[in-house]
Amino acid sequence: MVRTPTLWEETSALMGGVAALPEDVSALEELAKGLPPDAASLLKGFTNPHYIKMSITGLKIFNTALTSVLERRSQGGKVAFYCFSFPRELLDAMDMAPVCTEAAGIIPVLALGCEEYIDAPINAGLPDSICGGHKATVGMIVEQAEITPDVIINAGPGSCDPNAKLHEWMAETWDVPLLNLDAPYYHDDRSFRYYRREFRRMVERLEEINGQKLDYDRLKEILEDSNEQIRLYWEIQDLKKAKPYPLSNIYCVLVELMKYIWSGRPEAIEYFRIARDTAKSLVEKGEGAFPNQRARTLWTYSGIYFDMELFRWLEEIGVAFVQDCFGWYPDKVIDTSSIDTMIDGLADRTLNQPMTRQHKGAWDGPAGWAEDMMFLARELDIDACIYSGNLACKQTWGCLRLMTDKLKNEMGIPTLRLETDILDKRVTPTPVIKEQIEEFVSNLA
Amino acid sequence: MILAGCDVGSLSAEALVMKNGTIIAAEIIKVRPRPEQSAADVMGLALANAGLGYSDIDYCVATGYGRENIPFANGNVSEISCHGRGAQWLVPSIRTVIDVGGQDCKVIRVDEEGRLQNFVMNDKCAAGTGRFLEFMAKLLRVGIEDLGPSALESEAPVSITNVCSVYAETEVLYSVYEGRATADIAAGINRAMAERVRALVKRVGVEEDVCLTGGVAKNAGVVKELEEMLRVEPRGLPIDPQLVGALGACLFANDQLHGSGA
Amino acid sequence: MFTVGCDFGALAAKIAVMDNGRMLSSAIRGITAAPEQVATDLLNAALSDAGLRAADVGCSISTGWGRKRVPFADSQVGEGACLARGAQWLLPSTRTVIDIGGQNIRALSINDAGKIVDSNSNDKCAAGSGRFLEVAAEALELKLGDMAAVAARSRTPAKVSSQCCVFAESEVVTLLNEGRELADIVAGVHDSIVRRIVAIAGPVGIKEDVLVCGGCAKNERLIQGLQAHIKLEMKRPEVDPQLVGAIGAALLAQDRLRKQPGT
Amino acid sequence: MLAQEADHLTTLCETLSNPFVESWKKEGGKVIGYACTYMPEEIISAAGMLPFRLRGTGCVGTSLADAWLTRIANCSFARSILELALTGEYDFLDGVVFNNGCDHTRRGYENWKAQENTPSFMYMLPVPHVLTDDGLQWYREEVATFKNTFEDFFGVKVSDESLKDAIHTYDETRSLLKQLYKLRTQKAPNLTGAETLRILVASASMPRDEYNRLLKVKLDELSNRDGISDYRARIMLVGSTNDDPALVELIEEAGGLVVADSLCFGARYFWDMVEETGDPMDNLTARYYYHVPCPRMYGALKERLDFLKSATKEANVDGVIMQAIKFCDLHGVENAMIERALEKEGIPTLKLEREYGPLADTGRFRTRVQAFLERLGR
Repeated sequence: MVRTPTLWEETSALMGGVAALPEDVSALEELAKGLPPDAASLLKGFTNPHYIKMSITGLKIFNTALTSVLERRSQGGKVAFYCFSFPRELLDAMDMAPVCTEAAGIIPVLALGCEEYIDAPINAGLPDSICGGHKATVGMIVEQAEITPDVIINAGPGSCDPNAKLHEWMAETWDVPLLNLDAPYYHDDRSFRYYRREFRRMVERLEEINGQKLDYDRLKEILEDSNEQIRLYWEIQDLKKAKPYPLSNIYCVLVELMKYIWSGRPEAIEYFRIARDTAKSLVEKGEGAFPNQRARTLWTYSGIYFDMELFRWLEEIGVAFVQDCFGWYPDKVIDTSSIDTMIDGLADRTLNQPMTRQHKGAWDGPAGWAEDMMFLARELDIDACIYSGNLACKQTWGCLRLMTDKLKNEMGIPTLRLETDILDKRVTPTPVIKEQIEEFVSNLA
Repeated sequence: MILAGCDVGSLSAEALVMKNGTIIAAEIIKVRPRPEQSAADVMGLALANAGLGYSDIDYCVATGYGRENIPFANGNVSEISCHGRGAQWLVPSIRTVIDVGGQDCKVIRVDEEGRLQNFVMNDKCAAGTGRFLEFMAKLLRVGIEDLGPSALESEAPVSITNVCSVYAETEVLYSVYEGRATADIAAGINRAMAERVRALVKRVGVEEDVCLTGGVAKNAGVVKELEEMLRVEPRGLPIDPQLVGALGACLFANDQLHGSGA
Repeated sequence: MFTVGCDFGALAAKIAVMDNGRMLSSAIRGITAAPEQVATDLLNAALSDAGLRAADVGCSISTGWGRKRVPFADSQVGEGACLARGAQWLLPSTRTVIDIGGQNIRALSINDAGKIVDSNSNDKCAAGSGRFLEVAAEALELKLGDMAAVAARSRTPAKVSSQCCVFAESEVVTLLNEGRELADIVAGVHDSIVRRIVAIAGPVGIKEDVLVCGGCAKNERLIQGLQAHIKLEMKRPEVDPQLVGAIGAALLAQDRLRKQPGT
Repeated sequence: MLAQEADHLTTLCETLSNPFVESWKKEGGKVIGYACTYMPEEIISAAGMLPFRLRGTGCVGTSLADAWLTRIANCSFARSILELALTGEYDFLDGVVFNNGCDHTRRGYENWKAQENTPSFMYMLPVPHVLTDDGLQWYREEVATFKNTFEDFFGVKVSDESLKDAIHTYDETRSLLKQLYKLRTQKAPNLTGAETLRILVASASMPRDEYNRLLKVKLDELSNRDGISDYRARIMLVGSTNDDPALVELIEEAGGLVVADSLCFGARYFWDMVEETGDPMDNLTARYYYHVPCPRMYGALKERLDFLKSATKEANVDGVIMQAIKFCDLHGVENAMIERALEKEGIPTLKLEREYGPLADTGRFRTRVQAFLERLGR
């Protein structure tokens, strides 16, 4: 018997109004007024007037992505849970019902708050130092078995202990296969060859579980779409260099969401296209996405998601959220000429996913955290870094001093250290975060 | 036969004396800096009350933080077992005991004979303990026991977001300065407290009947919040809930005197 | 050109009245009423000490936890900037500021120009702040002011892990149970605070000169402990160390007046 | 005389360095620190150097380390080791080899490496996180690379013969330690869990030939000793790494005799033998790769649970205490899974979060252990 996926449906129902929204800020604000505080503040993050079209396109995906998984399942698709750092296009090509483990909880949290669910994993005996990115998902599972997977994929164990361990816990809870792709410590040819073999084995296992072979024509079709998305992504990365900053801060947040839950699908491509067009026309006019810009910031971890309004607020105080580590996808266009090039291309892409890429090996190694952040800081002409300080992230906290010293000493870029749970507003509430950012930014001058 | 239980916690110390299975005297005091002082003071009072002396005690069990340092005790048992045992003896249908003490919060599951089945105890910090309430009550210049009744009048509890007691203190302080009604602040405190307790309760789960012990059980506001959050109706106890640990110790004294039990 | 700086902290409010790089008067008060009231009283006290009227003040800047609640402030500035400005004025060679307040610890690294290049503070947990000392003093039935002197008598300080201010009490009680000397326990409490401060200050890169300020800078034992751990001299301002932020705010007010033509 | 010498085995854990290390150094010997049970010590030993397992012993606070590994997110054991490195306590090391065992140790290594004064040889030997043939091959290559780098750096050559000798010596240790473990699982064990830990810590802190010699003496002495029968319950201790006997003593003072464990300073360290016929590098790497897995090996829960369950049976365990150092998610999550599996089989468990060594809050730990023993009805 399938239980009602209440949280996802609740989210979808609550946010249902976005489906019919015109591309108009006041309509969005009007809709927000009628919603409970969490959902309202979520919508308010999307109110940059230049980007209202992009915002609404993104919101619609936000609202329907999870429930569409249920539809896919009802058509017989096997449910595959995957850690966010995975190219979901593969699962689409296999007609599976792909669920990003992190997004499965994050989306309801953003709309509904869900503190009860965030606390539930601790009640299930898990340590409270696990990541907010998983707490709500696990909570839903424990409390109401929202949806159960047929298989769980983790493409980068070793880049984050709590993450890998949580996926192991979930596989054990439901007694379903856990496919770990071992991401090696290095970032060289040998590693990529090793990882490609890992990836192939995973594809074979997925085919077994799914009861059918991967349809390569379908994969080709999907990857060609996905390639289009990558091209747009790079075009936008280039536009980001413009001053004043031509994108809305919400762009980066949605990039992650698109990648996690909708990558390669027409709506996502549409999202990137609108973003590109809007940014391009602003750059041509020499305008910024918001006025009085005073700092271009690189978020060396991720943004803070429990209150999306924060991103709009940053615009109001003139702070550009130019880039974060979790939105950094150094993806290459995949050669779709043969089965092998596609599978290898996907494997290579997976090893370059955020977090896996930066944290599987040494902090200062090739494609390590330091190299990537220094590159982005230089490339995007960054004034200051903000570390959102997700308390669960032992990896980054464990080399934060090294990282901030390097940015400070080698590039003269200061870093603000926040201590938060990026998904639990109770840990460090928004006003405290705002105060710290405000002070930090005012000291930059 | 005279049995005694002595519970020395971080905020208060309790002594309870039983004669042939009946409670004949009980006392509660605020702790002194050293547990042996607290124990001597509170047991002295209880014995005087019962018209007895130390030599009359056949067996005494100590419990609580200072349990290992009570010179006149014959044995010691953890406060976790004592609260479970004591509460279940008082109300035989009790299976879950929520004990909120001075700096610990424990959720204790017992079987039909009061034997410990499972438990959890807070470990991170003092959030969700009696000390939290004490800190807050002090700021409001009311007794801990008054936090309950005053809160019941509130219609708009203030929200307390900080988990750290010290920061929560500042939040409360400012609510006071802002002229928020004491009832609203007290209600906010009770709610914050209950939320922290609930988080712990969920870890072992609730089997009914449930009761609350420890000083916080006397705070009607917290009890009411917990009732709503957990959707259970805690059973009232026929004695002061702060005495349950000492009572449990007395019951273990009986076991130990007869060579059985913990 | 008279200016006022008001540092409205969580537990105490501080004010300084300055005249062209000279401090005319100052005042410190615990917060026991509505912030607006406390701030106004404080201003009146400081002004009357300096023989001034409110109208004489060219610019007032507030800072600190409750800075938005200071009614007479012309503008508000973050604590870090005020501490840096104040520290640099009091001791121009300052490169690191360590501020140990009632519930907050903050460390700043500043460059030759007085600009903040790095800062760090305790956000989520008040362990290691002045409050920790207070709770321990209460549990030991000692006066806060006597703590450093008691600690000075210790030869083998006890180990106190200081996970939480509130648990400080139980740790202290446990140590008493174990029969440890009072002086050793008090010394242990100090040491644990020192370790916490060092851990918060460390990430900014501690360089000389180091200026320690905030209420706890008055505690000799803490200063000695910091010196022993950091192995650098800990300097203290010649004024009350609680005033550094307020002085900095008043100086920033002065800077602001100077920038405005015609004043 | 010999018996007195053998007492070293139970006291070496109390200090970081020890007379054996000191005289080794005095004779011009080199000492190489290592951090994890995925490091094949035999290679170091075969090169004529002394492998020394990194510990936090003697650390009284972590203020210097906390500026690198933070106390709000990082493990106190890793912080303690870093503190000892920062305060110069590890200056006696000529080299250090880490594995990417967990997030905390990895970063601990990197922070150590970034300091001005470090041992001249600092090496990271990464281990795959899954157990596959391909992974074994990768690990085999990594160990070979380590061996070459190590040989080049120190100008030594580790021949197959010397490696075989070292493997033989280490296998002897392993079988001796298994005998020791047997003594502890008896109905009336000849030694406490704290003593066992002390003896195990010594193995990783002194020359191995000497250790084996003393361990035989110790085994002799222990088997002639009266068994312990005045305990309240038989406990198995699992979870985060621990080199501090005080943790076990806390449990044993409360009356819970620790008769089994699956710790990495414990059974997991010596349980599996190295095959002695065939290519020594193949044998060595296969053993270190496939030994009773640490929770950092994802997808190997079954292997770990099997080991645990059979250990509880063999030692006739009344209850299992699962501890995790704060922020140790590997063991924290693992413990949640173990709890579920064991309670299902009717084995009572106690889950504890703790800090390492000097940072521990013993009073609260003790209360919970005592209540657990009371729960066991003992």
